Amino acid sequence: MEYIYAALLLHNAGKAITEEAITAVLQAAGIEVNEARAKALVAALEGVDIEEAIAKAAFAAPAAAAAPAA
Amino acid sequence: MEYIYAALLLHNAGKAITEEAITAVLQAAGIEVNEARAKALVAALEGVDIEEAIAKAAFAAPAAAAAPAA
Amino acid sequence: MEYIYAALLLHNAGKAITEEAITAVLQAAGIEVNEARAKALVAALEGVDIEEAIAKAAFAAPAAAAAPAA
Amino acid sequence: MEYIYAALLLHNAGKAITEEAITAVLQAAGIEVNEARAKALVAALEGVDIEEAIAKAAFAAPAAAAAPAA
Amino acid sequence: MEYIYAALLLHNAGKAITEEAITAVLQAAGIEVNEARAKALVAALEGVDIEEAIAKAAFAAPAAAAAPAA
Amino acid sequence: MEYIYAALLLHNAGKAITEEAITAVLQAAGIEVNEARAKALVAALEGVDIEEAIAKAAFAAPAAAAAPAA
Amino acid sequence: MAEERHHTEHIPQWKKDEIENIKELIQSHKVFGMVRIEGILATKIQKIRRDLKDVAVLKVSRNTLTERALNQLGESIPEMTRYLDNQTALIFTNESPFKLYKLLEQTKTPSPIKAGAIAPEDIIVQKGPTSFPPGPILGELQSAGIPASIDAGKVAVKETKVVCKAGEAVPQKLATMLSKLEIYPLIVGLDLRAAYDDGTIYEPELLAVDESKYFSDIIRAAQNAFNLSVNTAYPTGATIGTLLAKAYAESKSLGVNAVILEPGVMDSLLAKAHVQMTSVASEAAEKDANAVDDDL
Repeated sequence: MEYIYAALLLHNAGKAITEEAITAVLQAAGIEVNEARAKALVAALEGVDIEEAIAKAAFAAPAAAAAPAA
Repeated sequence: MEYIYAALLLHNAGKAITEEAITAVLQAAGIEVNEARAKALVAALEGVDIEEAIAKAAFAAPAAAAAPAA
Repeated sequence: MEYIYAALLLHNAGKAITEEAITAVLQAAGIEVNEARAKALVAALEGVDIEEAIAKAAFAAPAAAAAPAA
Repeated sequence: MEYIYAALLLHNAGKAITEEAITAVLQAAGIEVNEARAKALVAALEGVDIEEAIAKAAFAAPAAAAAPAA
Repeated sequence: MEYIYAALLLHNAGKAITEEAITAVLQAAGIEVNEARAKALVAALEGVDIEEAIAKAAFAAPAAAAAPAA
Repeated sequence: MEYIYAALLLHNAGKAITEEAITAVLQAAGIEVNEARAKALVAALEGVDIEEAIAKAAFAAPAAAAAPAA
Repeated sequence: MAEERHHTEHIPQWKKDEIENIKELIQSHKVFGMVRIEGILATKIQKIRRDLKDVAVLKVSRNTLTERALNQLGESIPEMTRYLDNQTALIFTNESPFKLYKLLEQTKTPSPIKAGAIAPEDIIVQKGPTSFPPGPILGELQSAGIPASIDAGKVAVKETKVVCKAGEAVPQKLATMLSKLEIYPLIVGLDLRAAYDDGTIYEPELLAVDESKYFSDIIRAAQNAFNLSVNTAYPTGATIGTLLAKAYAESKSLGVNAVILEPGVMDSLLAKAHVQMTSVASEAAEKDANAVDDDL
């Protein structure tokens, strides 16, 4: 999930999610970057509505808690 | 949420969540770091089982309590 | 609600909820303390499992109504 | 959560939520105050309509319970 | 409805719900007691599990709390 | 809940909800009265439209009925 | 070296130019790929070429020339010759190999399957009406194994059925009928067999990025962040509202459950008492209607 966290970090800060930016963030965290994964992430996110996913997460959180009780 | 994402990134990579590490990650993302926020995050996470805090749905307590009635 | 907030503040910090403690907290917030309310609060909480009382939905009725639809 | 309770207490009392006020309330409860956390809270509350946030609390519970039924 | 509240009061206090007890409570409130009604209520409640009836209602209360937020 | 029952009993009977009236009703039910709570009750009800609060509960009633069916 | 020079002297100038052109295209782009174009109509290739013109260059060349060009380049470029197929085109881009793959996937369109071709997946005919009026087609469908009948004056498929299993050859009759029903079981377009990017060769298994998985990963990551922030009471712009609501809800719950006689919870307490009373009253009324007031 580090790659996803890096992408969300950039998204949150209003930065473009590029291979270079992802690489820089992960390296700063002391993580060895796999180039192919970074490339794949950037390509995949082009077709993903991050805001929509985040909005879904906000709704889903409470549901997740209710579920085990059910 | 950038600070939280930075913390999760570090946690995921098995790195210690220190003020320095958080600062490094955020700066690599081109984010200007607010020292108090970084410090506060480290303080808030002290002694916290992050895996548990992640898994526990936030603020669904009432819902969870109501659910058994279902 | 300020008396209840004060009680939960103390509870969260692992402090005993006494009339004196409640009074101190409220006064620090610049609130004039009504002795009867403070006393009543402490009396009401006597023997109450606060964690449980917090978790138990007090106002999730619609949830109960929605649940049967599940 | 004690920082949050302190903020709500101050809000309820019609007081400004400042670092000093939060510190005073927490200290009155015998809590050692982390300056960074107080600062971070004040920063996070900037521009937030507390009344509105509280009003959502009532809604949140039922929504959470209703979700799994969907 | 006063009769029922009187019965609930007695139940809460762990007292038997008798015609005399109901009468005493209502009279203390300055209410003129209808003997037949008190008798009928006591008889009717003999077959009612008050705890259960209360528990059923417990989940409904929250709706009232949620409503003002609407 | 006995204090609330007593208050509603008085309200229903069209009587004023005073500390003395509450005390009288509770004592008639054999309940030992906590003076502070009686005072707090009266204070808390100041400015509260009991009819309105009850009317909101009426909405909740169907929920109560639905719950056991789940 | 001498031998090679000797060898190249035998090939005509246009071939030399073509080889140079390929080498130049490879060197002037970050990424190049091998694309299978077998069985794709020239018109379709032309259309794809036009559609991609802003992001990629498609070049159809002879395999022998491509092979020669690749072998003359350094790094691990010659290894790309492994992906030459019967009919292979080269594609050049400055986008990432993943983006290239996605672009090429998007050029794919459903096409009819020919008789004798192997079904890549189960071919299913869905139950429902067709556009055909009753006629000989009914019998043709039936003999092709498609359960057809007349319904409301039209030929209709009676039930959903797998008419050809994955891996089996499609019989002639069935292929004809599938075409008539406008069922196109094949997805045809440029197949990226491999992409070369900065010393690394990417194969389709790696390039096929599941966007829905990323979407759900993002939801999970956002959820984790949200939970962590709220559960540790570390306020952020996105969670401060929730934290306030949580604190308020907890306070209200405590107030109601512990019957704290505070103004903020009186409405709930009164409502709760009233509902309890109503509940007890209705049970009492079931036993004896005279036990409660008329208005209950």
